[in-house]
Amino acid sequence: MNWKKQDYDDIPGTYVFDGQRAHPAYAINKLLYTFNDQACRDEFDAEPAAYCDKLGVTGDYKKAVLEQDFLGLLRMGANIYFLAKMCVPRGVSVQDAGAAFQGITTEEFQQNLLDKGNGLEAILAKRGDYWNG
Amino acid sequence: MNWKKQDYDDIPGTYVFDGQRAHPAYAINKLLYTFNDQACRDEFDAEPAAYCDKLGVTGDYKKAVLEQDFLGLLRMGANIYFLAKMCVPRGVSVQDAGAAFQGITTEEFQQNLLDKGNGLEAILAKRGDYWNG
Amino acid sequence: MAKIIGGITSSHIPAVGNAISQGITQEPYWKRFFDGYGPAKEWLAEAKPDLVIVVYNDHGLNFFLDKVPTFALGCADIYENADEGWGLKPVPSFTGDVKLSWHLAESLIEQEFDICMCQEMKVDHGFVNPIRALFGDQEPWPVKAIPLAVNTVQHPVPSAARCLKLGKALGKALESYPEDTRVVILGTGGMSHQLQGERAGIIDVEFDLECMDKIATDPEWMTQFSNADIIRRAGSEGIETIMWLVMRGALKDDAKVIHKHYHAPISNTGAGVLVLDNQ
Amino acid sequence: MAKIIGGITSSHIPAVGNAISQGITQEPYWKRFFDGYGPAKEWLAEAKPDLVIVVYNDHGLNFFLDKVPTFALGCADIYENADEGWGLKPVPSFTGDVKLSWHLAESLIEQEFDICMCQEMKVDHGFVNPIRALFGDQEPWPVKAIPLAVNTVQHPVPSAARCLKLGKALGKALESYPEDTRVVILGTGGMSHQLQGERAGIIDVEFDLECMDKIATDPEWMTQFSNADIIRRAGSEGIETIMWLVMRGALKDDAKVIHKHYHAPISNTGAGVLVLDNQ
Ligand SMILES: [Fe+3]
Ligand SMILES: [Fe+3]
Repeated sequence: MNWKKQDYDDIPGTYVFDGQRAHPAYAINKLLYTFNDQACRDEFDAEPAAYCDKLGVTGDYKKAVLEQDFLGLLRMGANIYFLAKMCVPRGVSVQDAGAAFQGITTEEFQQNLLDKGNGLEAILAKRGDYWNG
Repeated sequence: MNWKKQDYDDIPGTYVFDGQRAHPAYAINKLLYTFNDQACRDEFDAEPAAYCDKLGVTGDYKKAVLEQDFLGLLRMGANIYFLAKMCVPRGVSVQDAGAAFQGITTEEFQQNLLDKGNGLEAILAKRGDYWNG
Repeated sequence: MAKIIGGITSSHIPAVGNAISQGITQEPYWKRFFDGYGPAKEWLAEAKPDLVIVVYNDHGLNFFLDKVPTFALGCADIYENADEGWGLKPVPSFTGDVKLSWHLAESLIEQEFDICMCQEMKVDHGFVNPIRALFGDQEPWPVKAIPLAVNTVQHPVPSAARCLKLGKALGKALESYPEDTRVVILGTGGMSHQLQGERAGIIDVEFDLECMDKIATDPEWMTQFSNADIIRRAGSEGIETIMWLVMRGALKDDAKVIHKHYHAPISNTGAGVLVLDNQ
Repeated sequence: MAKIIGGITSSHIPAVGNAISQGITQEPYWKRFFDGYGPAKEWLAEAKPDLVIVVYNDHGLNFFLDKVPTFALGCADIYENADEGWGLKPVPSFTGDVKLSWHLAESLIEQEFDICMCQEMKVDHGFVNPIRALFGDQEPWPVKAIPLAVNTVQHPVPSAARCLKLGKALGKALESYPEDTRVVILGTGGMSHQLQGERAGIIDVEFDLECMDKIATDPEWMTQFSNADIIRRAGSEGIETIMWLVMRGALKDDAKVIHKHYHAPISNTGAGVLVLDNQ
């Protein structure tokens, strides 16, 4: 059978981390979770492929880990919070990953964020009871 | 402040495993929980005192572990299910522990249990709709 | 559509598994206890469930005191039994049904049951022994299985009333599952017993029988009792019987009583087998 | 008697902790964000809480996917911060209050909230950063703290309505605690943001401000939304804002709004500081 339809499936560009996404990605997320521990990070760094084998990370997941294909990992169900434990120490921020998802540069991604704050103080002034510092 | 009174406090001879009991006994129960793992059992067997130190089991708890004073451990908050992981492999059953709690022999404890079944089939026959084999 | 074809209760004490392993189920001490499973086995052979949901408590295999969930649902492909500290050889692993598990998780959380979702979960004697007693040792097991663990170890534990409500929510969750799956719910543990303290060894046959009768036909009766009330009558470990209410709540009010068997003592407990047909 | 003297909301993003560690809170990018905490700090200095209950979500430090509790309550003497994988130096540990924790566990389970009880619990940036922003880095910390973790990571996550109800139950639980303790509840996380997918980077200022206004004065308004509705407007990680409702539910309906501050963007999010006086 298919996984059941969800009321969030039609939200564009959004992959809600539910059972359907988490299930096939359990092993990769478990590998990423071990990175909380310095000893595990060291063991991975020494022999990445062997570490994948030990943690049961195989096939496309293993390939993406070895290639540091963070975007591929996200698409295959790596949770963004677990993935951050691998990509942030390697100089790839969550903003870099978000930009890559859209095929834009990180600078463009950051500028888009900054644009969200345009006119903010005017909006708050209109609402009236916000502290504006 | 004191721990709050509970509605089960006045049940005689009964130590409900609540926060008040579990809290001071966290380390001993954690040590006992590790016995699910053969490697931990081996490590404990090789050097019990060092294992207690490693798991943060100190004072009266450590003394009781080293003396295999299972009754003392129960009184100090070891949970019966966790304690079974230490005492059962050492030939001390849960019934032995129950008997010791009452200061009777295991045979007496077992006979008391058997007595609970006296007249059972008559009781069931009176109720009527039980299968009696 | 998933269909709850029935519910069964069973003891889950370690000694049951040991007796099966040692092949002594027909020895005098055990015979009457195991014979009581006969009609349950016959009913299962006829009813042919695809899957059992096992309502049980973990006794310190999968859960330690660092994280004690009130209700925990397995959401894995496979559930492994494992060494509980006594060096026993684990039984073969159990096959789950992840899509059904996640459906249940979604429905239960929507119905405001704050479950813990477990994508990896070892199952202990509380889960394994009822299946062994009802199906015999087989490899592979003849049914799929999903664990639903209830905290009955670290107080505060949920009330009888909450367990019955969980059962009702579980029933609704199953009813809304689109796949054809024949489900039996196992309510395990109990009945009256106490392992610790000067009161260790109590069994209350009258209370057990009252509970069996009422759980079969009038489960709301059980919700009049606080956990302290139940512990007072049935012992500190007798509180496990509240898990039967999860099974019962998932069934129709008028589910048909197919079989009732009670035996005491077995090991330290009173033991009841109820078979309720929900078809 | 325990007294809930107020509630505060705060972002908990990692970048906030980094900015504090690097001493750049008065640099142009950060100044307006951190200045928004000024009146909250003043209120805290006056209100002098003994303890904060921090409602937050774990991001993969204490909980992995093997056990995802919907609601998890700390029941420990000490809560340690720890390396989340980035090699950062943990902040000093936090002192809990186990008797209050167990009282809350008992009361919440009696009120039919199926919490997970955690006698050992590491606390991540979601817990730590609101305390750092509100109290500044101190050793020892000037208040005791109890973590209350809400699952907002592994769907299904609890609804806004369930979070508000948990807050109400938490309020009742605190009211019935006999010791004199002055408690502030911190609702953390949010506001609108999305870290993953082609829609990463969204912020919805209008929705955030509507949420702030309504959570302050009419929190039931938020319960009209399904989680899908909230994700649609506020992003997949914006769902964190439901945790504010736990704080709000614990307070009186007419708690007084002392301070409202909103800033966007900061890192990837909209960030709101609400101070509600419950006295
Ligand atoms: Fe049991
Ligand atoms: Fe967060």
